[in-house]
Amino acid sequence: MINTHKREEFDIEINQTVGKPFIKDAKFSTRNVDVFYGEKQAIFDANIDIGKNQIIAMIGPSGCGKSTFLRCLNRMNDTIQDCHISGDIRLDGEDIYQKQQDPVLLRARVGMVFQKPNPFPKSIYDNVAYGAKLHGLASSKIELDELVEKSLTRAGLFKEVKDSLHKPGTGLSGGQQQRLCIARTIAIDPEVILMDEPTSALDPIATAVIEELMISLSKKYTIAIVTHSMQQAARVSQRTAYFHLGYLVEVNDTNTVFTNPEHRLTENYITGRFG
Amino acid sequence: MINTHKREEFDIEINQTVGKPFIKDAKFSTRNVDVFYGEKQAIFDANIDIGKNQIIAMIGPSGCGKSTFLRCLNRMNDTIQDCHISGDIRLDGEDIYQKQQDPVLLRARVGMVFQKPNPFPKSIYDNVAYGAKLHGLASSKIELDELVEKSLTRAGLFKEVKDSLHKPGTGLSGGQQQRLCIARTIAIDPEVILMDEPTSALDPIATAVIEELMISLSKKYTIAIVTHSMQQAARVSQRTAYFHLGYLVEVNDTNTVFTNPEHRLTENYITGRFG
Amino acid sequence: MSFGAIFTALMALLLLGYYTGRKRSISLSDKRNQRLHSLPQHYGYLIAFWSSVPALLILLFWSVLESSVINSAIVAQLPAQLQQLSADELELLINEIINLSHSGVAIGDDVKRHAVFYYNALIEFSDWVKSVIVFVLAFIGMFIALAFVKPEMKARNLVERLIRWFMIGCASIAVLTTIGIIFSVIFESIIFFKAVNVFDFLFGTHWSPQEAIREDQVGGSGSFGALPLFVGTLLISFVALVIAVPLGLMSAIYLSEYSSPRFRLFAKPVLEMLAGIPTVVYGFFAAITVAPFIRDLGESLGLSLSSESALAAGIVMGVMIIPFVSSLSDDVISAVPQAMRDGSYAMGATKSETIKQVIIPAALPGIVSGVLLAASRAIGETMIVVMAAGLSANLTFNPLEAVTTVTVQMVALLTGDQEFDSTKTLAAFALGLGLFLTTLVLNIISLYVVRKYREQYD
Amino acid sequence: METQQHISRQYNQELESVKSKVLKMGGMVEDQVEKSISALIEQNSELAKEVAESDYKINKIEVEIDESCAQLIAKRQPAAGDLRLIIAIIKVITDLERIGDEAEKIGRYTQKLTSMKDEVNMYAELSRLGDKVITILRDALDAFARMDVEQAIRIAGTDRQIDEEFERVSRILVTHMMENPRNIKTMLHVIWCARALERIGDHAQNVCEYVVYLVKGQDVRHMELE
Amino acid sequence: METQQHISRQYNQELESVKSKVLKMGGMVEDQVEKSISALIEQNSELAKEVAESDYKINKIEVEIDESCAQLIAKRQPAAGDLRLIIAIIKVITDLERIGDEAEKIGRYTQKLTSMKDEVNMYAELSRLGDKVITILRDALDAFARMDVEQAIRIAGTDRQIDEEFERVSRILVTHMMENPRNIKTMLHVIWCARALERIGDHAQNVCEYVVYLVKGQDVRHMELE
Amino acid sequence: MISNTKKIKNKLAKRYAKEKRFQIYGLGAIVISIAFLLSLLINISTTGFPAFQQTYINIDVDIDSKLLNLDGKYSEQALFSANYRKVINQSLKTLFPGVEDRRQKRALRQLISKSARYQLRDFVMNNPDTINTKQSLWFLARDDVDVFMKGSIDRSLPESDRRLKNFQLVWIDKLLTENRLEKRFNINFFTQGDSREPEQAGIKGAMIGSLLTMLVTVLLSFPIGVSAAIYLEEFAPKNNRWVDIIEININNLAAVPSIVFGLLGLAVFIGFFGVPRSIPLIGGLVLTLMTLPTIIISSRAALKAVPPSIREAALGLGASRVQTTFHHVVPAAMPGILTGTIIGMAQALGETAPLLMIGMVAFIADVPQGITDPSTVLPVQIYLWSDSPERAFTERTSAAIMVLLGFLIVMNLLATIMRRKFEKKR
Ligand SMILES: Nc1ncnc2c1ncn2[C@@H]1O[C@H](COP(=O)(O)OP(=O)(O)OP(=O)(O)O)[C@@H](O)[C@H]1O
Ligand SMILES: Nc1ncnc2c1ncn2[C@@H]1O[C@H](COP(=O)(O)OP(=O)(O)OP(=O)(O)O)[C@@H](O)[C@H]1O
Ligand SMILES: [Mg+2]
Ligand SMILES: [Mg+2]
Ligand SMILES: O=P([O-])([O-])[O-]
Repeated sequence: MINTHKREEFDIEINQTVGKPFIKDAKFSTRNVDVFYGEKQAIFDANIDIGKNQIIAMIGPSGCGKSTFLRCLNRMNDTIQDCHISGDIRLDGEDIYQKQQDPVLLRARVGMVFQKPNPFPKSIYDNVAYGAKLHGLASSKIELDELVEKSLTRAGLFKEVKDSLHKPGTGLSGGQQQRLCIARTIAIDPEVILMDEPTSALDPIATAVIEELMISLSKKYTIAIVTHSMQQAARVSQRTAYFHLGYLVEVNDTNTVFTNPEHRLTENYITGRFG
Repeated sequence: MINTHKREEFDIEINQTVGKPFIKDAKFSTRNVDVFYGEKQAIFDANIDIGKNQIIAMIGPSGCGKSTFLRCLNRMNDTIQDCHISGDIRLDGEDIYQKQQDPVLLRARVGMVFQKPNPFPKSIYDNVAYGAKLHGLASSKIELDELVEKSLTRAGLFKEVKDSLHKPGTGLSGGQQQRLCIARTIAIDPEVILMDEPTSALDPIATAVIEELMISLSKKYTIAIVTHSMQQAARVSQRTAYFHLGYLVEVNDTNTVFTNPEHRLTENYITGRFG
Repeated sequence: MSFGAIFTALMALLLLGYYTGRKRSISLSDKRNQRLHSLPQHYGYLIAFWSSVPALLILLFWSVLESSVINSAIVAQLPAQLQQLSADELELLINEIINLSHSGVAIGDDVKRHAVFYYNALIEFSDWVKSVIVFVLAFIGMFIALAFVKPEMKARNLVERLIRWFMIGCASIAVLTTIGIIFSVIFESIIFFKAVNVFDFLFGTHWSPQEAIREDQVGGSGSFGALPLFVGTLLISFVALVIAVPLGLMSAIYLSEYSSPRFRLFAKPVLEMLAGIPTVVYGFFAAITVAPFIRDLGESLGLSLSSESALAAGIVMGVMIIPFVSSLSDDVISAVPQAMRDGSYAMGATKSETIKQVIIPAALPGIVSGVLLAASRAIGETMIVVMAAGLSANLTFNPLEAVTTVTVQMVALLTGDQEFDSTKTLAAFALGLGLFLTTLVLNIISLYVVRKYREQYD
Repeated sequence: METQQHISRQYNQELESVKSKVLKMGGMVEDQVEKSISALIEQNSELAKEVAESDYKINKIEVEIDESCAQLIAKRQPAAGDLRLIIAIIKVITDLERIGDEAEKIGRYTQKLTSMKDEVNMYAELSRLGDKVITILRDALDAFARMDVEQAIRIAGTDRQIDEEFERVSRILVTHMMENPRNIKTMLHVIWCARALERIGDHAQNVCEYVVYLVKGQDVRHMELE
Repeated sequence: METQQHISRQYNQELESVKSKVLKMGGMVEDQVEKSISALIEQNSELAKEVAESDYKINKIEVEIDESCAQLIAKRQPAAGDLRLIIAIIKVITDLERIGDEAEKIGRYTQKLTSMKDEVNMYAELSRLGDKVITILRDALDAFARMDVEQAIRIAGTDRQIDEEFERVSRILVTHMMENPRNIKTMLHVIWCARALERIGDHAQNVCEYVVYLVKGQDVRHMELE
Repeated sequence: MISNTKKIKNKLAKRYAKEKRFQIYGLGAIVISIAFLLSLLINISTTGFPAFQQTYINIDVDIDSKLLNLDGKYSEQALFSANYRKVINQSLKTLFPGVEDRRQKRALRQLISKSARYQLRDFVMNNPDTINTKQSLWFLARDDVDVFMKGSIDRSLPESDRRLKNFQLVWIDKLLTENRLEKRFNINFFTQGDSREPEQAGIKGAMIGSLLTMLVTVLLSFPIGVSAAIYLEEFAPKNNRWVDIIEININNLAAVPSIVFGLLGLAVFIGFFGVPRSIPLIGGLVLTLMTLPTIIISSRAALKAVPPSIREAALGLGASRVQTTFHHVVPAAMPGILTGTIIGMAQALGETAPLLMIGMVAFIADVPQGITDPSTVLPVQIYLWSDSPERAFTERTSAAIMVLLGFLIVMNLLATIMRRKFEKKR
């Protein structure tokens, strides 16, 4: 079935990912990952490594499976009824889909930031402290205060909100909310941060601020972002992965992808030609 | 009050619109238009001409009053409770805010296409025929059929839907829906089409199709579009107006605005600098 | 002509008006070669309106007033000694006359026969005048309106103005209702409070409208201390809430967060059925099954329970209001955006942590308003307590004892064959006022609470 | 790369129009160079004048193309192949303009030469150089039009022949100068022309290099092409 | 124009880094030109060799800057001033690279000249030309660095002086050649050097024109600057 | 310092245990609620089912014209007022000869329903040629016999605690052995009005009363409620004093106890306008006022749920406010409006308290013919019967409840179907 699919739809074969999908010193590595929603296959045989302290961007036309793939990485797909995953996804060499793996623990290690900023309807402080309280990371109020301040500072938000820590987080502007969500995520000190179109609900100014933040966070964290804006991918990421109808077509250095992609489908997408 | 406002916020004075706000042979011309929402002034002294069979793009940061201004042109602001407009807006030299002007008739002459495609929950046919029925434009079923076909064809949608004219319009894809909305608007043969961010809910491919359509429609209609995408403004329009905090800062040929704007605020916005 | 016939004729006129209006507008537009301002049917609607509605209103007005005018006319021509009769007797007499007239049988004494004759004449005359006025008005309306039809006439705007006034009228009925409620309870209550001191009523601990305790009590035949009733009401409502809130809330949580879609598909309508069951059914169930069951249960535990304990009524009422809590909570919980859940799961929270710490706080305003709604239901609920709670006004906080409630007493006082203005009847209105005010206050509190929470997190 | 159309027809058209303008410019430049060489060899002062006075057209079209490229970048956010095309165009037209300048120079020197009336039968010697230069220029433009990397690489290699030819011509000219010191000034003009021809060859080589960059995405300037 | 910062600090940095690379390239080119001139005038074959062999660095930095510009366009969708800056940079560095080439040429000819050992005391004559060229180049780069249109226009005007000086030098050289036909070959090398210096002046003028385009958005190439 | 991961791991088991408990509480709540509902339904239906059957007694009747006091005149008038009681008593006597004791005689007569004579009358009037013949006829049994036949009277109880005495049991046994006792489908239950005699009591009167009341309610409340909702949602100016007052009123009325509406009806319609008590017109008016807030609020919610983009689209095409509303907004909101209306109607159908206030609680045996005839309604009938001590009334109460619930279920199904249909059309 897959073969005919390839023939008919692409003219070009997508036998395997072109470019440099594999690297040394990978944080995440996925091998032969297939994802199904019920009968429907959303991801076909994805093989890719995600490097430590790097930003990798995932781009591709709508519905090509970027979000699906991203959500495999912290098992957020578990919450979807009929979503099945096969293949091998390893975080630091450890299979995250094995029986003993606890998704709660995994998600504490692999944080996620969503498309629309979704602060909890609590105070700014409580938003950031939420994860720490949940996991019992801070043993005292002072420790917690410190953690909150540190996280907010690292998310570049502390200055703006330090006088209103106990005001509701929902009262912030969109960009501030998104930074609050990032602060909340880094408060539990994850190793990886996944971001699914984190700026598509934001205006250009807020977007620029978040992009800066991503770049500075990438010194400490491994970041994978899904974005619809090719320019954003070009701006923030070191590596870029191009998805097409569920296939991982090309993974390459961002500079290469944007000036000289290897695969014709990538080129077509990047230059705005008919897919 | 206005003066202090200018001093404090801009460093630069916005005394009057720079560039070429006025042209000969204008379809619309506005003079000294102020718009208030209750106490709050949203548009300050806007003076601009909109040329016949041209596309004019309105750009500017969020909340600068683009939509407000656009909606003044077909009195859609009438539906907002506490919105007051002063100044002079003329369509073909006729004051559209004078007492005798019926907003319903005005809106038949000045059509509008919205940000989110909003087809009626009716069949495709009925969507397009609605306006004609409303204004009694077709005297027979045959005439109506012709009108529907002509409008759909002109909106570049007929081929795609000719076999499903009686299926619901809401079943179409986003881009098709937006073209349906355009078809619906041109079915009543307006003189001007206003578009408020008509592609911001669409994916890039659908966007490109709509942009093509706008350009081809501009041969027959006068089009004013509000867009957040500077590139879109650059692509489709002949003239561009830049709004800033309610002021109409610059109106100029699009090529000029995007390569060599006159006002520093325009330049800052176009190049992504701090406003 | 009878009412029905006139009405039918008017409806026919309405249709006629529509078609002529439509036609005339089209032909005028053709003749003058002028575009119509509005669509032809708008002209049709307009003519249809003027040719029937004013006439219809007159007809209704006439019909409502007709009987009282005629009755007083009949009374006026009765012999003087008959006019001296009491109002009730007069009414009986008039009814008899009307019945005689309808039956068409000429029996009875001279006076009555005369009256019947007079009555028939009046009716005939009234019918005749009514028909003439109505039809003249209808035709005048139609022709004047037709004369106004011109292509440039803003028919649509006029029609729309009419529609708008009709809708304003409909919306205003709510205000009339409230005014009606207030007026219907306030006057009677004022009379009642003239007889019974307000403080005695509010804080008196003894309620027995049947017998007089003090000889010198003015106008009354019993004592009207309503405190036990209000306490009883609150006691039963409290029991009900104790049952309904945890069950309803937990059900809502389970249904919206945990259950499989199939279970939900089955369980949700079943729970909602609880709200659809008429209260009289609950009352019956409480009286026939639950109360004896609880009494037996109590006896087997060595407690002596009345078979009309507050507990039985409260439990059944609690079950009844479960859906108010669960349905509203379910709605607000489902309305909490998925993004919120995703946010929490992505932080490594378990489901129950997410629910307890994120979803419930987010949904709290809605839940609170659901609970308050349920509470006001409980307080105003009548049939369950009428059937399952007793009539004995005990001032107690013990749910195992029999208590009575405001609504029970209202029913008891008003369903007998008392005279309309006896103190007992009036007491019911005073209780109604108290009930109305209590729920009003509860309502205001709920609005306030909801608004306060909303302001904080939205 | 050209088989697939842009989703935006407008974009396609704009790109095509720029490309065709570049080809038109190439044609004009080629024409100028041919004319200047025949004017030089045939000592046709009319033609020389025409060449010298037509250069403004090439300048104009260069500015025009630059403008269009700027517009394209501003409007369309070109990436990958499209971006390389635009950058290559911006670069190529500088070279083409310079070629035009060189042709103009030849025209001017030819005008001077015809007015000098010195009998310096050197022009025949130049004709071989001229032929070679025209060939390489034509081939380079051809490679650009067809985006033909193979040909571009091949052509770029032939520039060395031109340099050698120039060396040969200039040696001959030096000998002539030594022999007829009175004609030195005239000869110098001839040498300037030869020099200009050699420069045209260099610029043609640059065009070829941009073709490689355009298609392969590799910048091969200042490297040995192989 | 430079007072306001981009919202994206990264973008700012990238633009700044390209600009500073261009300035660095300018510095390198200036250095090369200076060195080549002193090598020529002082007949310093060491220095000449150094110049001839350092050109590759300039070539390398040109390719680098081109690459960065392509990246910037792909990533940032520059518009208005930023776009003009990038286009100007793409254009300017071609000129700078050519200047480097000319310097290299001077270096090579100087090497040859020193090996010829012909006594042609012409170098002093060249020093005035050299000074002028260095001044105009330095000023042009300065105008570019400071985006100073006034200065750019003024400098572009001084190119005519260089052309005159070149005319003067070449007349002198022709006279010399006529006087010493044996030295013609050497003289020709000197003349090539002078010619190279003159071209450097032309390129410097181009740089000035781009500064005007950059700041004013007007393309003033091939027009009389005023 | 321990690493984050380890810290988190240590706490996990406890957190999962909490999770499990929470889930169990939730499921428990549902199970309890459903169990209550089931016990209610089962209880009602087990008590109510027997009411759909009725015991009949077979007697050989000697239709003797003399006993009938006919004097040979067989006119209708005469047949109507003939003495059928005597005939039946005589026939009973022949069936059980030897019952002499007056007390026992009375007990014997009480085996059979008081209505037997009317049954016989109807039979004779329809078949006048049967006079002076012997006919074997089936008559309604008394409720006690009926109850006994359905097994609800325990023979083993001491006689004093029983409704049926020993000798009555003997007779019944005799009748049984002679096959003179039979249970049949209780058609009377659906074709008769209320009665003091349980075996005769039916719900037709209450059903028609309910129907008429609902008719009045729906005809008034639907147009008024929907118009009001449309006005408030689509047309009402914001920041208008009058509109604010209307809104506050509606919200408040929604929570006013239903019994208060009864007071309103009592004071205004009956007290002030002097309309007669107990008629469906008043019931309908009161229920209209009571359901209006429900309909208005749910209709407003449905209207509010119509995306504003639809309105903008229509306005942008040059439709007026009214056209926009009636062409697009109302059709789109129709499913919600209809469901709201039906729910309101269901509420009204089950409503009792306010109707008690306006006198619909009176005993009315006749089936109402129009909206101005005195009548009762189903829930009130249920209330009335539930107050009656006879075991047979308890049975009938449950049966009436089953009928009422049946109507409610049908209405809810209707709501669901309508909503589906509308949604498909969209
Ligand atoms: N819960 C789901 N059930 C069934 N199919 C799904 C589900 N979620 C996604 N899909 C399908 O899987 C495919 C990939 O979806 P996914 O959301 O990953 O795409 P995406 O690349 O993120 O698109 P977008 O850019 O629009 O977010 C799509 O075809 C989509 O229709
Ligand atoms: N209905 C309203 N009532 C009060 N203020 C309003 C209303 N609509 C808009 N405004 C205010 O008027 C100003 C201009 O709004 P407008 O919607 O015209 O901006 P815009 O340029 O279209 O922004 P965007 O790009 O976000 O659509 C904003 O400050 C906004 O807050
Ligand atoms: Mg996605
Ligand atoms: Mg807007
Ligand atoms: O065009 P050039 O100055 O390099 O000869």
